[in-house]
Amino acid sequence: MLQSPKTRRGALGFFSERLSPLETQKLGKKANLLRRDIIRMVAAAGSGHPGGSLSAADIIAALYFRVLRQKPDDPRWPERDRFILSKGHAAPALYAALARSDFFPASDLVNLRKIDCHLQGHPDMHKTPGVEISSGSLGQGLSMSIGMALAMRLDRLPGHVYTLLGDGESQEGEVWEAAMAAAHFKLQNLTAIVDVNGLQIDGFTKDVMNVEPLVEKYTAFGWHSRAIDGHDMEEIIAALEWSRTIPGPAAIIAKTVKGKGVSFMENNAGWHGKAPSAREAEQALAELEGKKVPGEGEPVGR
Amino acid sequence: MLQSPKTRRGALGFFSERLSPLETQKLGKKANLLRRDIIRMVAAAGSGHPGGSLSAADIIAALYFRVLRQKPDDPRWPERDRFILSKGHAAPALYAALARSDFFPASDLVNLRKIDCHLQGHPDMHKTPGVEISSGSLGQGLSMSIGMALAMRLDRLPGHVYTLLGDGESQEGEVWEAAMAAAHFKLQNLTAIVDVNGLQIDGFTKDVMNVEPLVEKYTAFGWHSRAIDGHDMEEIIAALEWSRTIPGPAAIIAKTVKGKGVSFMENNAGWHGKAPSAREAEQALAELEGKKVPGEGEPVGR
Amino acid sequence: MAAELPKPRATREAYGDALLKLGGLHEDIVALDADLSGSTKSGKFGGAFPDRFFNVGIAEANMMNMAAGLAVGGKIPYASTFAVFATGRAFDQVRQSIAQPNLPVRICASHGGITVGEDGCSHQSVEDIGLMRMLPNMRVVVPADYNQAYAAVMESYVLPGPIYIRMGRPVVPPLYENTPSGLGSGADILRPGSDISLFACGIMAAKALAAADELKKRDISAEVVNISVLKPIDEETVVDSLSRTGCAVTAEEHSIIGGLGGAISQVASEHIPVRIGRLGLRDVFGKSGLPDQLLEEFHLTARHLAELSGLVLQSKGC
Amino acid sequence: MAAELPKPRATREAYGDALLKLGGLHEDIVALDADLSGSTKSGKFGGAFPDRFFNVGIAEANMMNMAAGLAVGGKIPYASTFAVFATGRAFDQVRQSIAQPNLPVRICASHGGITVGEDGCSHQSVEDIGLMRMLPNMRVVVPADYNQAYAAVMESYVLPGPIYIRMGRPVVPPLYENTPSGLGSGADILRPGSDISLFACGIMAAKALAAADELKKRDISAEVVNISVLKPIDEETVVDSLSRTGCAVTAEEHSIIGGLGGAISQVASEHIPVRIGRLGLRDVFGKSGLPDQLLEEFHLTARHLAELSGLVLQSKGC
Ligand SMILES: Cc1ncc(C[n+]2csc(CCOP(=O)(O)OP(=O)(O)O)c2C)c(N)n1
Ligand SMILES: Cc1ncc(C[n+]2csc(CCOP(=O)(O)OP(=O)(O)O)c2C)c(N)n1
Ligand SMILES: [Mg+2]
Ligand SMILES: [Mg+2]
Repeated sequence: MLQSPKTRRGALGFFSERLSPLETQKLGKKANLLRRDIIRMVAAAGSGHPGGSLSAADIIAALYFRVLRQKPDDPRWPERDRFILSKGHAAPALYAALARSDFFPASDLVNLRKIDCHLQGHPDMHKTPGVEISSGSLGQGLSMSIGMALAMRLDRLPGHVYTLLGDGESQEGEVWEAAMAAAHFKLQNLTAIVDVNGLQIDGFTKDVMNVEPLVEKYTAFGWHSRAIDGHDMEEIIAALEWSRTIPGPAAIIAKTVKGKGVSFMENNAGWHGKAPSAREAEQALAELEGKKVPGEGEPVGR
Repeated sequence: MLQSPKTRRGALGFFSERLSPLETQKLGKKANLLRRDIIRMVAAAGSGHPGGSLSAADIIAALYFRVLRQKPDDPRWPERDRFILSKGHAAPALYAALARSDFFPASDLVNLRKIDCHLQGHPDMHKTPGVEISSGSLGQGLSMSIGMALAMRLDRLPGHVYTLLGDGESQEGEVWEAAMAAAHFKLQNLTAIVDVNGLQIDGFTKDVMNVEPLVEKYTAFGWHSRAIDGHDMEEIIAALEWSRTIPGPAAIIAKTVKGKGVSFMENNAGWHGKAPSAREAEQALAELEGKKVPGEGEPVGR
Repeated sequence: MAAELPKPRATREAYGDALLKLGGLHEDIVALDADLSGSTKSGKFGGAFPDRFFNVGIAEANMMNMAAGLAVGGKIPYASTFAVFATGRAFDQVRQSIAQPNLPVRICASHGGITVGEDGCSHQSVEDIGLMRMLPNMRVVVPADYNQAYAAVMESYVLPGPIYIRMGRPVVPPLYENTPSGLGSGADILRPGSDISLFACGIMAAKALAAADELKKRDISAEVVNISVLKPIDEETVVDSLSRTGCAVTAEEHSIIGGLGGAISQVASEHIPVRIGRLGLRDVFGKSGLPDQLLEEFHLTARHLAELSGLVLQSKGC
Repeated sequence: MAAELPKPRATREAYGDALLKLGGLHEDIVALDADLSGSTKSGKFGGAFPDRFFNVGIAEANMMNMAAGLAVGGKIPYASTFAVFATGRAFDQVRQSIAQPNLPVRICASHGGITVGEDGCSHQSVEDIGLMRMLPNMRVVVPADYNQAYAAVMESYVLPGPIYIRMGRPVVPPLYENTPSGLGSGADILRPGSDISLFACGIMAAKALAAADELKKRDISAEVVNISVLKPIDEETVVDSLSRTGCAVTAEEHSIIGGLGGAISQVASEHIPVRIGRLGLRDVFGKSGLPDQLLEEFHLTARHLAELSGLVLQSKGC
């Protein structure tokens, strides 16, 4: 799956060489931090979506702590890369990444979903710094990403648009309208990442409404598309870099585990949209702490 | 493309052997009759959609005059096959086929689109005998066909559902929701036929919003799918028979010519939704008459 | 009556229970959901009658058209998802393939209104009643409690044409002691009065009773009418009430545009022009918060209803 | 004024012309269409500015969300298709991604109403105004003739937030001699009067003038108000007119539910309860026929407007 360091260079030449083991480890720690934030946030809120936030944590960590060129003190910097969370219910993962990138204080996180907190149940572009678009109604993010990518192309801006979708979300027809259009418009500055955790609300995606084979679907819709392990940081980074080198839209089909990192949440549809109790949160955090490098503090920002 | 007579037998065993040359010719004449009806109807109405009606004439003739088991005097006969015109603007082709199958008098045809005539601009299931569902808003027919096919399966009815879509229509995301669902529900009694005339309203489909490769798309969505020449009666019949033998939904990607049979309408987006003038209609009819076997009268019904 | 009342339950629970019951009674019932069968409670039917239950995944448009196709095929389809998606995501499908051909599809949506709570504005439906009211042939029903919701669903089986029934997420206090045999005309005078009519639907019906209590303390006699069928609305009962009271306030967990307030305003200005105050979302979207916080924030309380009633009464007859 | 008036033209032509003009003036304008650029006339812009024109094919949902994305990217997007699809097929997209985030997307739809003609009910939009009125932040505009439509489109460039402008298919007689500089408050008193207010929008504005002529013969003084901005509606002008006349009839090429009739009923019953008759589609779908036949069939003529006015006047003050 991994290509040689030379070909893995990003299209714009600013990617570093192949990830060093240290860098890989550092990103893994960031992902772990996001996971712990997610558990704390959702537990404090008493509602929310842990499963799909945890499955996306590695991908989002890779983006926010390695790939995306952004300026947290200038969230609307025109040259920035854009990240679009089409599966808006994974907002906790996004909010944690934004807070840990200094878009806003990490102390806000525990006010998730509370009345008058800017951290809405689903992302609101006008309330939370760093949120590029509002989402929550599934199936709309890729289409909006096309609009953004076209605007950037018209303005000759260098940024790249990365859009994260769910596998259940891929049942929405609008996703395929967008897939068709992105290929038709030859959008070189657009990458779709599908978080294939195999679950949606009502059960396993293959039982509810099978979306596979996704690689073949994207290929038939005119995309370059490849499958990765969505929890392998090297593969994630390599794929994100690869996608920038493609002369058209690129799809990364990331196999993940829903609830990843918390044993009792893993692969369990019941944890799609349910908050852990205080005791469950404690257990989850203990499990995640265990995975932390001993002695590591709680870093804030990059 | 053609298979041996043995394997071409329909799933339920009621298809006749390989088309004889005489039968092929007879069906060709029926298609020609539909084309002449279409021209007369649209010219009389002063508006309507000749291009996509003409491209579908051979497919619809094959269905109505050979494949569909229906009882014109009992349009709601439970055991019947269903034909769903998802691309509802091709209503003239459907109406002509229904009239020529004796669902209603052929003399009604010239009242197409006239106020108080049952022949609405787009098919209305409550107004016109033989029209199975109302359509006109593109992209909805395949989903409705799934519902019908499921109802028939629940009731153990033997009928088969044939649904005709446009290639432009295939840009609607709902078509892909339906494609995904039909495969998931393993609908053996459903066939989709795509009238790939390469044109939509604003121009060539490949320029406006490329839908190809359709065979690969349907395959990636879990269908059995094959391409045919949508004006070759033998290929059409063979494909329609083949589709009934498939243990799941089958897609027939029919390459056609928009406006087929009328030289000045062929391959011309301008004739998507425009009525010919009296003079143009005369020329069109003369061309179509020329293709008629000399001496043939105007047969009514099968 | 309060003492014997059953415990608070959500109207969506009634949907699940009634649908399960109906499924056992009628072979021709089928149900569909779009990956929310746990929330809408259609899953109860799905568990009992898996062959007649179709989960289409996250594809609301396809679901509505499949329901249409099933109806054409002789079935009585019950289709459910969240109200915001049932009405908005699939509006054209409902319009063209259900309402226009007048097919007996029952759209039983859950999570109407802002009491959806923490999920926020994207999931809070405050236009669904208005959207469905605009469709010819569509019957629009908003039950006020579990028992009424149960009755609405049971009754829906025998009614002709398409029906929209709006269910809610949170438990609501009971209003009807027993399960009524049906919704009748859809306009129940819960308490007669002479100074002002309070027309309410859904969770606001109970609050209207509480508001009437408050008003009574100020010697104002409020008539409380639970409008459970918003379309076709029982014009006679509405007009009669208005002719007795001479003014009204409407209350709904919905935009003040196009829903109950819109319906009553239209009836009044056509037949009996009197002053109408409309309580509801004042042309804004919802937000995240606890249901009760949101009801307070958006003024959907008995207190606000009583306040608005006072204002309307002041200008009555002006 | 009739003598100098320009020749009848369709409002959709004005869209094409104004958009072309705007495109030359402003680099940040982009336009989108869904395979109807010839009918909506957005193709004129597309021909002149191909780099800024995006035909998405038959995919209205994708178009609206792409427009949202372009707006987030700093563009001013104009998105067009038929009114029935612009509003109904993509309602959730418009709601969640345009109206809620308050983005400056201009939805300029053609083929509003039944004058679509022979295509029949599936293509005749009689709910679009109601649908768009339900959305917070959305400005809803229905121009009455070519000149007003041109002004509406030109003006839209500088206005904040999302806008829906409804254009029509057939040519309509001119109402405004010159192109106004903008729509102003969106409520133009075309003719003052004292007995009844006729509020009309779109093609019905001209018919309201004709109805006023007819009523004048019967010594009835009708005030004719062209409501071009249905949201936010100019409440002051409406209330002033009603306070002068004491009753009204509304006229629109739209359902009598939720559109202009709904808007005026709500204003009246809130501020100045008077009797309102509503002329429009009486909760039915359209059908195939010639535009003028359909206008007659569905009672959208000056004659019917005058008749209804007479009935409303009879019961005025009852
Ligand atoms: C249009 C729409 N329909 C339904 C929902 C309700 N909903 C929220 S999350 C979800 C399941 C999503 O599954 P998937 O995309 O696989 O997300 P993940 O597993 O990553 O959490 C559903 C149905 C929604 N938000 N939007
Ligand atoms: C949802 C929807 N959007 C737009 C239209 C308008 N429309 C009617 S026909 C047509 C083009 C259809 O092209 P295609 O499907 O290729 O049909 P064909 O070429 O066979 O006529 C369009 C855009 C419609 N009827 N429905
Ligand atoms: Mg998933
Ligand atoms: Mg075509």
